[in-house]
Order: sequence, then structure tokens, then C-alpha cells
Amino acid sequence: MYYVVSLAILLTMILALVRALLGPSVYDRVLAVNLFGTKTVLLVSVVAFLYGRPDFLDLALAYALINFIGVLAVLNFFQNSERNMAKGPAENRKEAG
Amino acid sequence: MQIWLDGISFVMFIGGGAFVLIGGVGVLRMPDLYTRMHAASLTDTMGTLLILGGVIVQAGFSLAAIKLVAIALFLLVTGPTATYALANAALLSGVRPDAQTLDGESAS
Amino acid sequence: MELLGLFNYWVFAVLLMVGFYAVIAKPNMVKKLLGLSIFQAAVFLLYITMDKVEGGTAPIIQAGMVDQVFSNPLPQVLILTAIVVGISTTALGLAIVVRIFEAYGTIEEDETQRLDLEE
Amino acid sequence: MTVLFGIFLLTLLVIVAIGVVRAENLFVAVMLTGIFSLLMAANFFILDAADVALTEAAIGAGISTVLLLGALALTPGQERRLRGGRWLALGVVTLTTLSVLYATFDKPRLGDPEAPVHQHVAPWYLEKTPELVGIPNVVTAVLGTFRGYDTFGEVIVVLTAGIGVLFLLGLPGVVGERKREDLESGRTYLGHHLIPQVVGHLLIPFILLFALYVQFHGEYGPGGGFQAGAIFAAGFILYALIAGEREALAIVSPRLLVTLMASGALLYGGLGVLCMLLGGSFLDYSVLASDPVAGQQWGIIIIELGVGVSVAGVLLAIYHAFAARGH
Repeated sequence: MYYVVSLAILLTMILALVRALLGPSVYDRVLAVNLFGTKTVLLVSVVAFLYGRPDFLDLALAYALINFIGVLAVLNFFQNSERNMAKGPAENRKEAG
Repeated sequence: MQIWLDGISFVMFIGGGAFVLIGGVGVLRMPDLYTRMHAASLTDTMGTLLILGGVIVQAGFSLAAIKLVAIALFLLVTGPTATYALANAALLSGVRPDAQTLDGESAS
Repeated sequence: MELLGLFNYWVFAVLLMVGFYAVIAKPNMVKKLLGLSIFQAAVFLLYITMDKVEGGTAPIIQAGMVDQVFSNPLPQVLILTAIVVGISTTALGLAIVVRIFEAYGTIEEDETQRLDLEE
Repeated sequence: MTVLFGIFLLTLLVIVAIGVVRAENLFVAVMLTGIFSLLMAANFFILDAADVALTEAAIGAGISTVLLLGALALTPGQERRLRGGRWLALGVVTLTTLSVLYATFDKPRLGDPEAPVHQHVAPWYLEKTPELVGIPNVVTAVLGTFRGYDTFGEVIVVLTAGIGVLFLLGLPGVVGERKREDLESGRTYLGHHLIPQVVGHLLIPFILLFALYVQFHGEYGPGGGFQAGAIFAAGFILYALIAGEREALAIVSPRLLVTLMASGALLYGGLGVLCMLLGGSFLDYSVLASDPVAGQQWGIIIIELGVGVSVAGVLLAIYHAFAARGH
């Protein structure tokens, strides 16, 4: 039964990866990275039990705690760098058009 | 007793897997960034809770169960924060919701 | 099925060369560093692939484990430290790139070479 | 089935790597690097290397994205479009790939217990660790005692890289002309974002607690100084993001950071010298206590502490060097 749920998580990883590669805006890629991160936490939790070594949950715990620092850094990055802000909408217009 | 626990966690796994997969499809198929974010939040809440819940049922009362509860709590707190930061960064740099989404029609 | 046991090594070879391509073909220095870290990750993968033993588990010996097979601890030790060294050296490279940008106004390798020749 | 997991994740890994190299927007490349790191950690986990996976998690999730973004904020974010193909490079790469692929057919299959790598020293480590060191985690034992020289060298390399970054970019108050007070206080980074503020302040204690757990639980489970140092640094980077550069440097002053960097390595080397003074050889912890096994355990705890302090100091100092340069 662990295989069923790992299969669902792996398929979701593919979908997130396709979104990350397609874009179109940079934020879609950040969203995909974030989704990928939470899916990795779930996959590791499930696989730890599949292998019968639940003491390896530390890895999932580490990701759950510090994965969102990257997204906060992205917010910080776009807020501080005027140059990149000017570039951001240009790339997003592609999506709307 | 064991068969009941297995049954409960199996149902939770199926439910969680379905939520995760639907969210993933949504992230791929939704027309613009904000609707995609909405789809991603589905996997972050229901998917996470159900899958981790199913694993907790399997773990029983042990250190692993406490760690799993902690993982679920941290994911529930950090997920929305990350979504907030992302939506804020996108809005700041001028990404607007797709006009067609506002009319309630699919753009793709 | 027998050949699938070599899949990790094939991925190692492809990753190694994807990273190498970025280093030799891309003039952008940040991209070169990213390629170098992919190259590095390929080497990590090679080492960690070698540590796996069929039916084994991570080498943490717990009470009650009789006749348990463990994976090889040595590659793990080497790679564990190499990951931290890798990020530090990448940071050093990025610091050099930042200084190059401040001095030349570009981080494309061919342009910095052209600017050097013009002087 | 596990083999299929591995094949699946490795295929994704190759796709992401090609995506990183092809992306023209460097920000996109950095985001894809984040996915690359996640996949790498999952692979390590499946290949039974829990310690390595934890290290990759701590570095990849908390540190490397932040550092790369810090560098991107100071350099152009767009790669110049190349004119024409790079046929020479592509040819070289294809030829090398084919020759490396040809060489792999001589390798032992994945998980083969008869592979040469499993015959030489590894069985000795696995057999002797409970007897000579008496801790469950063989990786920590090999890292701390059997190959303690290696680890000392790695710590020195990390320290050297940190010193190099500080000399190149400067750290206010320590290297370069700028003082900590010169940083603009008005630019508190995420100061007006209430949700990240609240959640960040809530999580920082847990991150630091988890780092302590990883540091001192390293003898019994996956963990140790390298991972703990990275998680510590991630916690303080989170504080710098939500409270601003100036406030973060007021909590952990640049001078303290430099002291931490040096004192960790000094603690490690000093312990080695202490062993020599007590009559053993360099980094031979058996002489530290009357019982050699207890001495080994004391030695591992102390050097892991040195590693953790040094790594945390270096990574945090590197982050601040990049962030303060942006002001």
C-alpha cells in the first residue's frame, strides 16, 4: 500500500517538474519548486516506513523546517532588486499575450 | 486490530494520493499563476494531512509518530507562508490574474 | 534486468557531461559555476551508488540487528564532507564572479577577454 | 521496486540538469538547481545513505538557493544569447560521454555484495566500530576517529573558502572599510510582511532546536557537525531575512562570526594537540579518558562540536558577505 501512495507522489513530481520546465513566468517555477519540496517530504516519510527505518524521518523534518526559507529569499530578492523587478513583468506579459 | 489499522491507513493513503495527484494536475493545467497556486495548496493541506495521517496510524505510539506530527504541523505552517511570499512577490512585480479567469472561463 | 543495475552509472556519465558542457560551452560565469556543481553532484552520485549493498540498510547499528547487511560507510563519509566543501567553494567562485562584474561590468567570459585585450 | 524508484528519480535528475544548462534566465536556472538538489537528496536516501541525504537537505534547502540568489542580486540575471551552435563542445562532450558509458560496462552491478569496494576496509569499520568506539552510527565513527585527519582537512578547506569570500567581498566591521552602522536600517527586508514575520519568529526556535538535536544525536542517528552547522546557519539566515541585515548582525556580530569560524577549527586541531600532549598520537582520542572507548566518544563529541561551530560560522559569514554587499 506504500507503493500506491509513492506512485501518486512520484507522478505529482513529474507534473510539478513539467510546470517548472514550461514556466512561463519565473513565479510558476518557484511554485513548482515549492510543490516539489513538499512532495519530497511526503516521499521520504513514506519511503522511511517502506524500508522499515522510521528513525530516518529526520531528513523529512529538516526539509519541513527549512524549505520555505528559499521562497522567502525569493520574495526578498524581488523586493530589493529593482533591475529584476523591471524584468519580471516583461516575462509575464508573454504569458498573458 | 491490525487489519483495521491497515484498512484505515490504506483509505487515508488512497485519499491523500488522490488529493496530491489532483493538485498536481491542477498545477499543470490551470490557466494562470494564481489559480495554479490555489491548486498547489490542495496538495499542501489535504494531501499532506491524509498521507502523513496514514503513516502515523501505521507508526502507532512511538517517537516516529511524534516526528510525523511535527512534520505535519511544520508543513501546515510553512506552506501558506511560502504561498503568501510567492503571491506577494508576483503581485509586486506586476503579474495580474488572467482576464479570462475572472470571467470564469478557462484560458487553455 | 541485469543491465538496469548499471543505470546509476549511465546517469552519472550523462550528468557529468551535462555539467562539463556548461563549463566549456557557456561563456556566462554563473552558468559555468552551476555546471561545475552539476559535475560535482555526478561524482557524489557515483560514490553513493557504490556504497549500496543489496538488502542492506544505512550503517547505523541498532540493538537487535542480527545478520543485518549494512551499506558501505566509507563513501558516505567522503561525500558528506564533500557536499559542505562543495557549497563553500561554489560560494568562493560566486564571490570572484561578483568582483569580476564590479571590475568589468559583465560576467560573460568572452567579453572580459575582449576588454582585457583592448587595454 | 526500489530499483524502479531509483531509475525514475535519476531520469528526472537528468532532465532537470539539462534544464539548468539550457535556461537563459539565471534565476530560472537557480530555481531548477533547487529541484536538482531535492532529487539528489531523495536518491541518496533510496541508496541507503541517510547521513549524506541529510547533509544535502540541509545545504540544498537552506543555504545554496539563498547564496545563489545573493550572488544573482549583484550580477546580471540574464545570460547573453549565444550566436551559433557550440558544435566543438558538443562533439567533445558526446565523445567523452560515449567513452565513459563504455567504461561503465566493467562496473559491478548496483548493490552487488561482491563488489571490490566492499571487500577492503569497510567490513573492518563495520565490525570494529562497536568494539573500539562504541557508538551505533558507523558513519560518524569513521568521520570522527578512523578518518579524523580527512575531516580535519575538510574543515580547514571550508574555513579557507570562507576567509577567501570575506576577503573578496568584505564583511562590515571586520573586513573592508564599511562599519556595521553604515548598513541602511530603513531597508528591513521583510519587515512589513506580517505573515512571514510571525511564522519566521515562531519557527526559528524549532530550527535551532532541531540543529542541536542533529548535532548531539549524530552518534545514534543520521546527523553530526556538518549537517547541524548548515541548519544553524539556515536558522540565522531566516532571522536575517525577516528582521533585516543590520538587526541580524547586531545579534551575531561580524566579529563573533569570524571568531566562531576560527574557533571551531581551532577546537578540532587543539584536541589533536591535546591528545599528543597526553601521550597519544595526533587525534588519537583513546588517551582522553581512562577507558579508551569512553575517550573515543568524548573525542567524537568535541570534534563534532568544532565542526558544527566552524561550518555554521563560515556559511553565515558567507551569507552576510553577499547580503551586505548589496546595500
